Amino acid sequence: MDLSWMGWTVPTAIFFISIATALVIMIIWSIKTPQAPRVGILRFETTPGDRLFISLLGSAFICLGWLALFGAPLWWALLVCFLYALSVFRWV
Amino acid sequence: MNKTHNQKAWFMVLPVVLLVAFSAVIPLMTVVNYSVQDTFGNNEFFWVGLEWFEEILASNRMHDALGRQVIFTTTILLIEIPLGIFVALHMPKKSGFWSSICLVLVALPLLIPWNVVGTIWQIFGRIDIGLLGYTLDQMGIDYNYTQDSFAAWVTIIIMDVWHWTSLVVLLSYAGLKSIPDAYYQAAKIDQASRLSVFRYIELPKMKGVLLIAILLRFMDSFMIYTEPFVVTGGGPGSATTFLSIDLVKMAIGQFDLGPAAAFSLIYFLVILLISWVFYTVMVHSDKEAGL
Amino acid sequence: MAKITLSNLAHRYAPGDNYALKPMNHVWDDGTAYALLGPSGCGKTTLLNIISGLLTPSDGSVLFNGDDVTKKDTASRNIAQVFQFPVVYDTMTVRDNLAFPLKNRKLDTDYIKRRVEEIADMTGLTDILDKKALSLTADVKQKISLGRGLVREDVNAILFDEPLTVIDPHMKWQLRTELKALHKKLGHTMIYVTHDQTEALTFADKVVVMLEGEVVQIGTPTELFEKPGHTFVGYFIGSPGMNILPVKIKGDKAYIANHEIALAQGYKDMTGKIEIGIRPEFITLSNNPSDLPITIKRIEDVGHYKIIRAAHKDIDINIIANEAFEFSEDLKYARFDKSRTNIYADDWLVEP
Amino acid sequence: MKYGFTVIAVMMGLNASAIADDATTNKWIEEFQPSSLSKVEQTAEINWFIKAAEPFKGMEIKVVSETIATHEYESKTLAKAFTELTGIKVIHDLIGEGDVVEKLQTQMQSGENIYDAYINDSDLIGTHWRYQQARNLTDWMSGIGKDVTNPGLDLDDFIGTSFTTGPDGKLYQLPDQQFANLYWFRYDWFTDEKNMADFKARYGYDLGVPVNWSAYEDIAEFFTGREIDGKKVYGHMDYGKKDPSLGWRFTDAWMSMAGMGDKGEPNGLPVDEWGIRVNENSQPVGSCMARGGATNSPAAVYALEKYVEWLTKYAPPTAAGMVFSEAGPVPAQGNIAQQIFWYTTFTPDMVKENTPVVNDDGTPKWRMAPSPHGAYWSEGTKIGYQDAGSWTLMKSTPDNRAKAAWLYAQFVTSKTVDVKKSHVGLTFIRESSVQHASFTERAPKLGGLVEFYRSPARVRWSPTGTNIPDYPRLAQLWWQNIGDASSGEKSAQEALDALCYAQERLMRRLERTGVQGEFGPKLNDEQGADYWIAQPGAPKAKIANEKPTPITISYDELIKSWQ
Repeated sequence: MDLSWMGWTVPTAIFFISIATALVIMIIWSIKTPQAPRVGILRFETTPGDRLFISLLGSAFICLGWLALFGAPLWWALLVCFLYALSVFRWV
Repeated sequence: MNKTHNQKAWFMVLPVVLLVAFSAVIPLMTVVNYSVQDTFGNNEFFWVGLEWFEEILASNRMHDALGRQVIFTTTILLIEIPLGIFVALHMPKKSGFWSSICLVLVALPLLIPWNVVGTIWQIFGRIDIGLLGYTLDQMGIDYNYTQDSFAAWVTIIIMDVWHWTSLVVLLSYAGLKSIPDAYYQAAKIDQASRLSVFRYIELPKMKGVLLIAILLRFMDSFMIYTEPFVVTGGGPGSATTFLSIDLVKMAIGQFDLGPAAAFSLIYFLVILLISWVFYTVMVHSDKEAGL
Repeated sequence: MAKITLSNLAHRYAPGDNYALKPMNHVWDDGTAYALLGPSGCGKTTLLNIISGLLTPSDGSVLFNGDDVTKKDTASRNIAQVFQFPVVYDTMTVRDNLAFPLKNRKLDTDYIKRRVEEIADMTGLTDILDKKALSLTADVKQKISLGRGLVREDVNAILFDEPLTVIDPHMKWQLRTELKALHKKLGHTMIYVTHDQTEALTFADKVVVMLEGEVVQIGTPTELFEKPGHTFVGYFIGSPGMNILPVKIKGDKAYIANHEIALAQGYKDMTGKIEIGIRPEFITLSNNPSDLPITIKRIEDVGHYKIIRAAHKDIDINIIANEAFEFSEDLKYARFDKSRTNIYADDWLVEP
Repeated sequence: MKYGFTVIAVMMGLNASAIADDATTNKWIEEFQPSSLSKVEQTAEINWFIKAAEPFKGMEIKVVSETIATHEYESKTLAKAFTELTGIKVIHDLIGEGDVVEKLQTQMQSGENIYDAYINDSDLIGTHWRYQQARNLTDWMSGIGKDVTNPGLDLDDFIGTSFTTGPDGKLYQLPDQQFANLYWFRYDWFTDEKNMADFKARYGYDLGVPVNWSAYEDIAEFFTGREIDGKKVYGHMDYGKKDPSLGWRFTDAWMSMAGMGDKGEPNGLPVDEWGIRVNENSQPVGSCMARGGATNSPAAVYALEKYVEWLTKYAPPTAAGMVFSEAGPVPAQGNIAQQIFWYTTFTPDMVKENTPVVNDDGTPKWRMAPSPHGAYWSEGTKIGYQDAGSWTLMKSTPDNRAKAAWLYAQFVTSKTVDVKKSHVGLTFIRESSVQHASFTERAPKLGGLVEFYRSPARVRWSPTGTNIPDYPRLAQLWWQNIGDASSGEKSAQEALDALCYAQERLMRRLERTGVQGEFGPKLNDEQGADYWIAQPGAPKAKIANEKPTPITISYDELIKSWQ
C-alpha cells in the first residue's frame, strides 16, 4: 500500500506510536485490574480512559501554550505535560 | 459498581471501529503529518518542525478570527437560545392542526441547504434588488452590508438566527411537551406567576434538551462557513472572517497544506475542548438528576 | 374547610359527545375524607378536576359552603392537590417547595418560616428541609406535594389523584396511615381518587363509587360492604366480590334455577333482570339438603381464611370460610344468611 | 462464434465511419463558416485530424476551462464536432476560473491525473516554467507529440505566444482565447453637446477619452449623480467583495497602469506589476522595497488609494459587494458612464441587441479605448492587461491521453474553426482571424475591439509575466490584503506592507525547499527602502503631485492612431 500521500515523518510516527502504545497499555491495564470509576477533584466520575483523554487534551494545550509563550523546542513543555498527566491520574 | 467486561463483545463493534478509523483517524493522522511539513506539489514534503504552529499562534490574523468567532458564537447563542425558548413557549401545546402547522413553519428554514441560505440573504440584503436592503434604504437607514462592518455583522447574525433558531425551538418544544400537565396544575394551585412557572418548571425540565441545543449551536456556529462566505466573503475587509473562512482560504485558496493543517489541528483542539466540557457538564448534571 | 355541593353537575368534553360525567346532585360534608373509587375511565379524575377548578363543567354548578365557585379558577378556590406523579419543583430545596404557595401569596416571611417548619414537622420532612428536591425518592416527593397543600391554613379541601401509584408497596401502607392520621388531626375535607378498593376503604370516611360517569353509591365502607347499592359495588368491593346470581322472586321466596331460597322479607313483583347478591362471607357450607346444592371445584387457602370455589349447576359461587374450616364429603349445600341477602333489579338494589 | 461477431462488428464500425466521414465532415464545414481557409483546405485539415486520431479512437478524454462564451462554444459545439469526426470522446467541463486553478493545483500537488488538459491563464507561465510540471510544448511538438502535431498549426499566426513562452524560450502553453483590459465609456454621452459644454465649463478642458487618471477622476466626478435620460448615472464601475477575483484586478495590471513597475514588454523588468523584482537569472529576489521590490512602494499605495477612493465615491453602492463576474455585465444596464478597467471578455454581453447600450441599428453606444495611466507611469511601461487562456498539458497526464487532448486543443484553435469561434466569443488568438474580411464588416458593431486587435499597440497589453514564481499561491495573498484596505480596516500602506511581507515569506519557503531549482526565488538581503529608491527604476520615490494636469483625447483622434 502506498502511503506516501500521507506524508509520514519520523517524529509524527513516534507521536502516533506513543499514543497507540498508551491506548494499548490502558486496555491491558483495565483488563488485568478492572477499575471502578471514581470521583476526583473535578467532582465528577472518571474512568482511567477519561483520565487518559484529559491528560492528552490538556497536554496538547500545554504544548500550544508553550509554543505561544516561549516557542520551540518543546522539551520542557513535554516535562510539564508528563507531570500534568501524572497528577491527572493521581487526583482527577 | 464493578462492571464485568466481556472482551468478546469487542468483535461486534469491530466494523464500526474500522469505519471510524478510516473516516476519521487516518485523515487526522494525515493532517498531523502535514502540519509539521511544507509542500509545493509533486507529493514532496519538507520538514519544518513546529514552525506553522508558532506562526499561527503568533498570528494576529488567527487571533482576530478567533476573537470574531467567539463574539459571533456568543452573540448567536445569546439570541437564539432565549428566542427559541420564547417561541417554543408560545406554540400550541396540544397536538393538532395548529401545532402541526407551527412545527412545519418552524422547521422550514432547517430544510434549506446552507449555501442557498447564504444566497437568499445575499440577495435579500442588497439595497438595489433585495427586499430587506431596499426597505431599510427607503426608510433612510444607512445599510450596506458590503461596505459597513456593522451591517455585515447584523446581516449574518440575523441570517443565522433565522436559520437556526428553529432548531432551538424544536428541541425546546420537545422538552416542553414532555412536561406532564400536573406540573402546570400544581403551579396554578400554588398561584405561581407565569415567570415562576417558567423559572421553576419549564426551564428545569428543558435543561437537558437545552444543553444539547447549546452544544449543537455552539459547534455549528463555531465552524460556520458557507453562509457568511456566500453573503460577505468574510468582508468587508476581514470583518466577518471567521475561523473556518480563514482556514478554507489557507487550505483551498493558497493550497498551503502545512499551515492549514496546523490551523486545523488548533481549531480541532479548541472545539474538542469546549465540546468535552459541555459533554461532561451534561452527563454530570444528568447523574445529579438521578436519571 | 368546606362543604362541597354538586348541583345538577354534568360534563361533556365537547357538545354532542357522550357525558363523561352524568348529571348528579350530591352534598359532601365538611371535614370528611372521601374516596372516589372506580375503574379507569369512570370519570373520577374528571370529577376531581371539576372540583379543583382545572376543568369547568358543561352543566350544573359546584358550591363550596354554599358559594358558587363553578367559574372560579383553581387558585381562588383555595384547594390543594396531590397528583399521581410527584410534582415538586426540582431546582428548589424542600423548604422552598413548602414555602412556594405562601410566597406566591406574598405572606410575611416570618410567618412563612414558622408555618413551613410546622408542616415539615407534621409531615416528617424536618430533617431534609434544606435538601434539593431533585434527588429525593418518590414517597418523600409526594409528602412534599402534600405539605405544599397543607401549608395553607385556609385550604378548603385537599384533593388526591391516585397519589400512591408510584410509591413502593411497602411505603404505601405507611404513607396512607400517615395521611389518615393527618386527616384526623387537621380535619380537612379530603377527596382521594383511587382505583384500589383497599386504599379507598382504609382511608376514607365515605367512599364514592363511580361507574361510567355515574356515582353509583356513596357510603361508609361498612355500608358498601354490607349493602352495596349496585351490583358493581358488590362486585368491585371485596375479594372475591359479591356473588351475583340470577333469580326469580315470588314474595319472600327466591328461586335460583328452580331451587327455592327463603328471603328475610317479601318483595313486590319485579320485571327486568333480577339478581340476588350475597357476599362470600355470608354463605356457609351445610349438609342440609334444603339448602342450595352445590359442587365444590376447589378450595384456596389464602392465609387468614379459605376461599371455596363452588358452583350450582353452571353458576359460580364463591364462599369464604375461616381458616379452621375442615372439608368433609357431606358438605354439599350452601346456606345463605338471610339478613345479608340483597336483591337487585337491573343492577340496582331493591328495598323490600 | 464470438470471434465472428467481433469481426463483423469491427467491419461494420469501420464501414459506418468511412461512409459517415464525408457527410459529417461536410456538415461541420458548413458550421465552421466563415473561415480563413477555403473549404478544400478545411477538408484537408479535418482529414489530417481524423487520421492522426485513429490510434485514440474510442478514448474518452476530460478537459476543463472557465465559463466564458468562447469555451461554451467549444464545449457545446467543437467538442461534439471533434468527437463525431475523430471518434475521441471529449468531455469539456466548464467551471469557474478559480476552480480551474484549484483543480490544476490539486493535480500538481498530488501528481494524480485529474484532467487530461487544462485551459488556464497564461498568468501561470512563471509557475509552469519553474515547477516544470507542465509539458514544454516546444519539446513535445518535436518529440513525443510529433505524430499528433498539426502541420498546419502555424504557431506564428498566434498573437499571444509571447505570453506563454518561458525565459528559456520554450513554449509552455498554447493560446485558446485572449482578451484585454481596456477603458470603456459611453460614446453617446461623451459626444453629447450638453455634457461636453457642462464639462468644459466646470473643468476647463474637453470631455474625451482620459489619457491619465487625473482626467478619469474628473470625468467620474462629473458623471456621478448626473441625470441622463431620467436615470441617475455613475461615473465609475468596479467591484470590491473580498473574493479571489478582487486580487485579479490588481495583479492583472492595475499597479503597472499606476506606474509602479519598471519599463519593459510584455512585462516590466526587473520589477513587474506585482512588485516582485527578479535578478539577471530570472530569480525573484524581493517584493518589499527593502529588498528592491515595489509592492509597498509609494506608487503602489497611490494605486490602491485611488481604487478605494473611486469605488466608494463614484461607483454604485452595491459595487463594493460584487465579484468580478457580477460587476462585469453592470455597464450594459446603461447607468455607467465609464469604466477604467474593463475586460473585453464581456463584449458579447455588450453588443446584444435591445439592450440600453446598443443603438437600434445594432451599433454600440459605447466604445473601448486604451486605459488611462497613473501619475507614476511613463512611456515604455506595460499599459494594460491581456490574458491568453491557454492549453496546458501536465507531465502527470499519461502520454497517450495527453496526445488525444493535444489533438483536441489544436482542433479548437485550428484555422478551420478559428474565425467562426472568434465571431462567437470575440476572443481573438490568430492574426489570420483578426484580419479576416468578415471582421472588417463587423467592426462597427464591436465598439473598437477589432481596431484594437489590428493596431500595433495591442502588444503593450500583457498578462502576468515570468517574475511570478507561484501564481496560485501568491495571487491568494492579494485579494485578502487588498480586501483589508478596501474595507478601510487597514490603510493602503499597511495593507501593502503586509502583502509584500507575505509574498516574501512565500518566496522564502520556495527558496528553502528548493523545489524550483535554479529558477526559484533567492531573496536579497534587506537593504532598506531608501537604498532601492535611490536606484534607477522601480521602486520609485513618492512624487509630490499625484494629480498632474488632466489630459483627454477625442476618441476619433485616438482611433486614427490605431489605424
